[in-house]
Amino acid sequence: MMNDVASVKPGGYFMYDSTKKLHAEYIRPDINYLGIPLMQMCNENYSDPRQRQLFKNIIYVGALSALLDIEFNVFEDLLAEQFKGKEKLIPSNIKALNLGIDYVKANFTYPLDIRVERRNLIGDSIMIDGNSACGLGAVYAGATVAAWYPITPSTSVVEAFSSYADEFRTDKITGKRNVAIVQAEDELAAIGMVIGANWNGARSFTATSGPGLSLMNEFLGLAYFAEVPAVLIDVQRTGPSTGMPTRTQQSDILEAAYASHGDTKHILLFPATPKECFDQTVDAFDLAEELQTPVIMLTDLDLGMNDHVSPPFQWDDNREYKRGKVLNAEMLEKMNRFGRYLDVDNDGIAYRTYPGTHPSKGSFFTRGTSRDEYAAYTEDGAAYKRNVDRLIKKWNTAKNMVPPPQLYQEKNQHKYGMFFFGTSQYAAEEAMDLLKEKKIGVDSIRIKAFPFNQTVEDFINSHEKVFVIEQNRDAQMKSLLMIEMGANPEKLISVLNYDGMPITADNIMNQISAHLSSAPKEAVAAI
Amino acid sequence: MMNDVASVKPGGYFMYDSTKKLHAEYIRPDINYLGIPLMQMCNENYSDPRQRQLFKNIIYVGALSALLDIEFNVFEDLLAEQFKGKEKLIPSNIKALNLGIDYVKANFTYPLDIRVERRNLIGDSIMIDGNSACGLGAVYAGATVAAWYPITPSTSVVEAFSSYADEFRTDKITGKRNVAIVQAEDELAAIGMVIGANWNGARSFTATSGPGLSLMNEFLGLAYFAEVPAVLIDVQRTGPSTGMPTRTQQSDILEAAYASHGDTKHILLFPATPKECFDQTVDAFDLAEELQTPVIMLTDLDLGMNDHVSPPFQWDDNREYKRGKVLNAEMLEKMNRFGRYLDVDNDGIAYRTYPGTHPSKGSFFTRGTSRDEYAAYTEDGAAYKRNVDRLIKKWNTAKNMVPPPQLYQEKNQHKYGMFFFGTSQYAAEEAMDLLKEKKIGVDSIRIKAFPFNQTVEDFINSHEKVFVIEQNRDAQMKSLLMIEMGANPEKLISVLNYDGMPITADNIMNQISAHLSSAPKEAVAAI
Amino acid sequence: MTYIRPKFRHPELPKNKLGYSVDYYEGALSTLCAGCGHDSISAAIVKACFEMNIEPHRLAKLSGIGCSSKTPTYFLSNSHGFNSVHGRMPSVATGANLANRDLIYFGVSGDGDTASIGMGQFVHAIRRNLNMVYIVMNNGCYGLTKGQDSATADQGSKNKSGNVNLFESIDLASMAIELGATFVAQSFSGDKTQLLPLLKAAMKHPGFAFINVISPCVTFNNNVGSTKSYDYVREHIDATATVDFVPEMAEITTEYEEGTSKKVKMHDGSYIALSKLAQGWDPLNKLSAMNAIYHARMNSEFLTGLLYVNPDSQDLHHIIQTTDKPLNELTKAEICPGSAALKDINLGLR
Amino acid sequence: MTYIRPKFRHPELPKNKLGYSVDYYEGALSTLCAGCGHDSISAAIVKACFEMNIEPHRLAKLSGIGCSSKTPTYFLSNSHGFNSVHGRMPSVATGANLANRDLIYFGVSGDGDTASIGMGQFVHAIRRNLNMVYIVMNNGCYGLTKGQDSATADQGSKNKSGNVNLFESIDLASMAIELGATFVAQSFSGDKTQLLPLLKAAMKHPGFAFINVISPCVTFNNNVGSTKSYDYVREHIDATATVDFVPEMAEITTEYEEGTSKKVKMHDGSYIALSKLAQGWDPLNKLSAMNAIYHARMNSEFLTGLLYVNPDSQDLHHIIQTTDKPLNELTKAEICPGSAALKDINLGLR
Ligand SMILES: Cc1ncc(C[n+]2csc(CCOP(=O)(O)OP(=O)(O)O)c2C)c(N)n1
Ligand SMILES: Cc1ncc(C[n+]2csc(CCOP(=O)(O)OP(=O)(O)O)c2C)c(N)n1
Ligand code: SF4
Ligand code: SF4
Ligand SMILES: [Mg+2]
Ligand SMILES: [Mg+2]
Repeated sequence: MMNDVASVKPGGYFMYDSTKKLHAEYIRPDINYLGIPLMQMCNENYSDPRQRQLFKNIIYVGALSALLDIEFNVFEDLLAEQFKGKEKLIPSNIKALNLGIDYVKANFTYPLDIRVERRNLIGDSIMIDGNSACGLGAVYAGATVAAWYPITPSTSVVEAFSSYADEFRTDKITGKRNVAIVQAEDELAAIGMVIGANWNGARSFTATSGPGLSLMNEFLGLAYFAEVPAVLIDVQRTGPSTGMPTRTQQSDILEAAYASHGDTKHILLFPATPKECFDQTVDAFDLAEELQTPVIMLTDLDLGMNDHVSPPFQWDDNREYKRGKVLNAEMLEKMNRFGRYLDVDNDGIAYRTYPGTHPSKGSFFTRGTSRDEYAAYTEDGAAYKRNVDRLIKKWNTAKNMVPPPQLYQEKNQHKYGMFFFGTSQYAAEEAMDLLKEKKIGVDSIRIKAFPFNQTVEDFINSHEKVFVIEQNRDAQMKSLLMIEMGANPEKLISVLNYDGMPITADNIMNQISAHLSSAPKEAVAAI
Repeated sequence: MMNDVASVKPGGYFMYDSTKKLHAEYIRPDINYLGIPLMQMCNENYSDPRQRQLFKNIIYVGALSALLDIEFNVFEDLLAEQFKGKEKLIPSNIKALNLGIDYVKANFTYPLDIRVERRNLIGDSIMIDGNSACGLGAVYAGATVAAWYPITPSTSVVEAFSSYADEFRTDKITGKRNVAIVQAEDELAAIGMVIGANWNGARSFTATSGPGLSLMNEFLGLAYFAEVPAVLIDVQRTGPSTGMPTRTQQSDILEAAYASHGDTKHILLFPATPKECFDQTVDAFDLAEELQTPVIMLTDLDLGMNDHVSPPFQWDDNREYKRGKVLNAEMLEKMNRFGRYLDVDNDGIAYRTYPGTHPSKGSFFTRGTSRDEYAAYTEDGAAYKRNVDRLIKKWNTAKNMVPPPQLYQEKNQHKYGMFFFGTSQYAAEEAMDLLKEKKIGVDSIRIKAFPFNQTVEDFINSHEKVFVIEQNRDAQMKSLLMIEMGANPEKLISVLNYDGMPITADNIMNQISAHLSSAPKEAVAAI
Repeated sequence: MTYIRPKFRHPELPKNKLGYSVDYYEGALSTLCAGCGHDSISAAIVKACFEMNIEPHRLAKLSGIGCSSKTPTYFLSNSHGFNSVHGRMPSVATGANLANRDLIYFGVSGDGDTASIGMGQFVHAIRRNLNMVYIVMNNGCYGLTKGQDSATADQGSKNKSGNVNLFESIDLASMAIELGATFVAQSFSGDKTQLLPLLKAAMKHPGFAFINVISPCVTFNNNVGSTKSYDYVREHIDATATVDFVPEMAEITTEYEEGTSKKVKMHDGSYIALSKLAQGWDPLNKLSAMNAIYHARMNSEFLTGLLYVNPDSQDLHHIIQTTDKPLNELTKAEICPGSAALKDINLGLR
Repeated sequence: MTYIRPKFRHPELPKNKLGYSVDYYEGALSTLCAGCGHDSISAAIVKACFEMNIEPHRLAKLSGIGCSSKTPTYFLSNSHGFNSVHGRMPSVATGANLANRDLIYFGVSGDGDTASIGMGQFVHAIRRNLNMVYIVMNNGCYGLTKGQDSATADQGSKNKSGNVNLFESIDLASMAIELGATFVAQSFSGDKTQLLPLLKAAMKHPGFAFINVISPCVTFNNNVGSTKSYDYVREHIDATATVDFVPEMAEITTEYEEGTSKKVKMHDGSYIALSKLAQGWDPLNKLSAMNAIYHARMNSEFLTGLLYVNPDSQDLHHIIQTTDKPLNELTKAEICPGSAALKDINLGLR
């Protein structure tokens, strides 16, 4: 509780259960206290211990609503939604709400000077959670096969995909669907199905969270090495292990980037808003097929499960799906000898064929073992090396295909840079304003993908220090910057938050200004 | 074949199948050619196509033996060993050998000036493969539970453990064993069993290779976060995916170091010789129990499966097993309140208890979810943070517990350093001599463990450039140096080999001298 | 959050032979939904351990992930617990058991945890005849992740979102028998009278004792369409056999009439008495058990009781001939061959 | 290394209806040990595809890892192949099948690949009634990793190192039947007469067609102690039923006398004729199949033939109601809702 008290801004309010008297140590002179005897009210009104526990929260919400002047019918709507099919539970909840409201009315001057008001300031913006946006994106991307295994907080991705498919992919008369959705027996099977479907020419994806990603390691290595497209949406939660499944974090970055043993690396996408979830899901399928490799989208619990205000979705009807280098029967017919792993175009990307295309040309063996350019098994070191070197060439090709970063200034002009990605955007943008107020000038970049391109490299190079904002303990994104671009670690100052809550602007601002005031000025200048 | 011809040293010999005439492009004036019509001989002597293929190799070996003057009974012994139980196959093999020998005798001046001779120059050294050494080490370490799933090239680790256990852990009268060895249904189960056994106070380990390591990711994260000891021997082979199962590589480093989602990292050991396999296996159990975390030993196919000359094994009978901070009934009895995750000693390592210790004290719940100091489930961000910060403290404690690196000089004195680990030692030590001949002075360090300690940091800091020798494509060890020590990437020059064959001294020497002659001298000096 | 149950209880609660009252066997206050079948099973476990005079610290409770897998927190707070990862409890239990054969291993799993992600480990724990109790709290759905169908959901039943399950369900009991399990029972969370003796018998069984307990999820699987709902099961339950566990130390005659009951001698000398409510029932005969399950299934009935037991069961330690002393108690002297032996080994490798 | 088979063969080889001779169905020269049972099965597959006039490119061959899983290289070189990872072929096959329901999916696995690491995926492919042929080349050992016992190794049999297998073996066929598989057959690699019609019937079966083929490993499992060795099987084989597959297009009466044979109508209109060599045999009855397997097992006999078939089998696509057109052929117009629909969605989210 000490932390709670400490976190109140001067002049703010601290609401607490006044059943027991507040210890003196919790009293701050600069804040207002609102005591409500929650426990006592529960004990008076309910006999069952479980009910006492449950309704405490509801009474609290009721009290809050009176204090902040929230419209009562908002709660009624919410309750009706929550208890659909169990309507008999609604009245008891309404009663609890009213207990809270009545207490406030009887004991405080209400509402407070801070209010919650219905406004209309967001123009044509929409409110939606990132998972639904991913699901919808997959529909627009033309995904036809989804395989998944339930896990918080990713479950609603495929559930959204499925309900949009009910609407847009189901023949109203026959009930037949232009889509196949399978709840797999586990995540190993889910990613296996995705690989099988993509191998066979269908756009296919899965969604999971950390533990599922860990289980997919072996298969992801196969897809990388055998060069089979796959789309995977990882909605990150607080790790390690089962961690805090209902809290957010950005801590699957290293695991995703280098999933699987051996020299393996994967394309990553980092959406920040529901609109980007939608757009990048579509991009992910294009990239996976063009690059013939897995693409992992890293969203997080905060973005995935919570509603966010977002620009409306857009779709260009002229946009064609980029299916990559796939030979059809006609092309094969004209060819002399098909080499599945020949680097014909000198970009590291070879041509593939779908099973069933041509009676006598284009068949090949897909495998996780080493092979020559014609897909024949080999243990020849030179052939092996040609193959994995080509994969690096493909990786370099990818750098200019993935979504470029967003720069917040036309020209980098300050000594310091701020680097962030994903949902840190919300806090980082706010922090820019706070820093400006403090007269700390920073340039900013938000990356949307891995591998990094030249713009990212230029950004790092043109600043003395770059604050790398991430929501994990181990500075995983900073690791990628060093590994992949050889960025000098001394330049990269980590701004971290990893307690399971989304990072805040204050936090960013404080960490940055603390660093700047503590760093010996001379040392900085000398770099 | 072009590569084969190119790889012959001037003055060397090139032996080939002369059934067809050698193309002109393969002819080098500076080497000797030995043509033997292998195919033709096979066709003349065998009718079955499979036999023709199989015996070609044996004829070749026969020819070689005559040319190099290898004692014939060495082959007889080998054949007898190979075909134990199938003795009827021996004569046909002997016949094939003789075909080769006779051809040489009839057509060449033999033996050549290069010979294979029985010598006795290795003193009390022994010849053994690394896997057997690991298996024996596990016996001496007091491992009592082994769970594994067969995979090349790690299979013989547990097989060796098992046969040593037949000898040393089996009651000669009852046949009962002081050990439990289970062939699991897969690698997920194998590591699960290891975790269960260690949780319950038995020293337990598994051995696997890349694909198995990938499958173990989820469980390794659990062991890290729930703080359960585990020992895992990963005998690396050429990846990614199934890769080249019969070729060597050092490419599971990143996967092992950060196995599992979330902020997870693991202790790694890098043995270079069979003796180190033995010693480090024992160390691994001590470290795992003292640090209550997984310890992954990274050997490789070359070390694991091939016989190597090694110093003899040694055991100090006074060496006690370091079982770490485990409370027994007596200690618990004296305690007030037991807190499984309390950092009592301020080293990040908390006290644990085994199930069954005390009737009313010391029980706790082991879990992959977040918890407080008393092992109770919590979603409190502050408690979560305290816990994962303690894990970092433990990590720092580990730095001074793992085997320190080996320095090849008393004082670092040169501008350049050479950094290597594992089986690169053989080639690297040879390369030191070659470089000395070329008057290129380098200091050298061989690391044996991750995380790195101060000596490693000092080594990097005291050199202008450090050549990091590794047997993988992506410079994975260099990545660890940057991530964990903030080493400046510009300083770290990769010397890589990843074609599946062990790296050679020539290769190292060439890469280093090429770099030094190409690097602009001024730039180097300016650093 | 885990609620701490108020510690002070009625001081005159009856005590068992060890001098513990039943509350000594309880756990933290459950955070499951009110009415969840899983809580009833936890209560039965508490009672069974109390009545069997089990030292809580000599029992280890293990689970995977799911609402069901949370329950070990809600019973036996004096036992060590291990809440592992989803579907992988059997392997952790195997390792634990190998390390110390002297504890009782009590595994709790869910139908998702066992029949989907955990299928492979379940099958192989059976094959090894691991000495443990393995309970599946079977609600035909994924409670924790909000109600998706599991592989044991009956074909044709509806889940919360109103979707009909299209796949044939996996019958864990008949599968276990087919795979050679040595103790297979079924029950219903609401039927404590039956559950209690089954739990006791399972804990005494020297091998893999599997109990598949239908345990309705009140939140996601209590709609009319679901055959795992409370009302449905209550109506369609078909108790073919009641079990009466009789520890040898205090043998009592069964309550059932001669001719309707069958005694099975357990490995440790105790008896299980089965009353044959179904025709042609032989708990020692695999095929008759399978037949009975099939026929019940065809009539949409759920067969409960001890379906099959192999009284000659030999557990994993017997099979691989582990020494009698728990491996985690062996001393260095017992397991380290020492320097002299190593010298010989070195000699052999010259 | 893969040997390329010399391409030119006898020009007068008989041709099938498509104009292909049998060599068109062959693959690369096998690198398996001479005499390996797996090669015989490959040969039978080549013959079956030739005789059934299959367009090789309309068939996809999938496998896991193992000697058995290498065999797809050794047949049908004009088919696409996918050698996936160990034990996970079923999921890859599921995805492939979902993407294009019009190809034939031919899966090859080993007993290690299926009964150990692949158990979960095997069970769930059965449960989904995936339309594929699933062959286990069953040698009771891990051939590729040099002869460790697999989970189908018979209890009491010896492996190469002379160790006796201590665990009960998993009977994949009876397990598959128990789990609701719609086509379950067993055979022996050395018995091409029986294997051929079984393969044909399996390829015609609209659902999961499982064939468990005993296939001796000459290198690691041909010692006297092993019940999977060639000699042992030859002596103990008990062919309860021979199958004669009769495609409807050219119906011929079976060679077997009335009364000893039973015709089963397949979903696509073709028939399987079973001659009842075993007493009381009913291939449509699960329980009788299970009984027969049990009894044979008790007599250490291996029951071969088509053990069980469900003529009403409906595959995964039927269950989840996928559209008839292969999903991988759907065009943007058929699957992308377009910008107008998106505007409506946006409106709904204000
Ligand atoms: C690897 C992994 N995948 C998915 C999950 C998410 N998850 C948690 S519990 C559960 C299913 C629970 O179902 P069941 O075992 O039947 O337990 P119940 O909640 O119904 O009692 C799932 C899918 C997880 N924790 N780990
Ligand atoms: C994840 C993983 N674990 C282990 C292996 C090693 N491995 C390859 S094949 C095989 C078993 C093969 O046995 P089976 O499936 O019976 O095939 P067989 O060789 O007997 O035909 C094993 C364990 C692997 N390739 N991948
Ligand atoms: S969701 Fe269902 S299974 Fe989970 S606690 Fe609630 S009632 Fe029980
Ligand atoms: S090892 Fe056995 S299974 Fe493998 S190819 Fe040889 S005979 Fe066949
Ligand atoms: Mg359930
Ligand atoms: Mg096999």
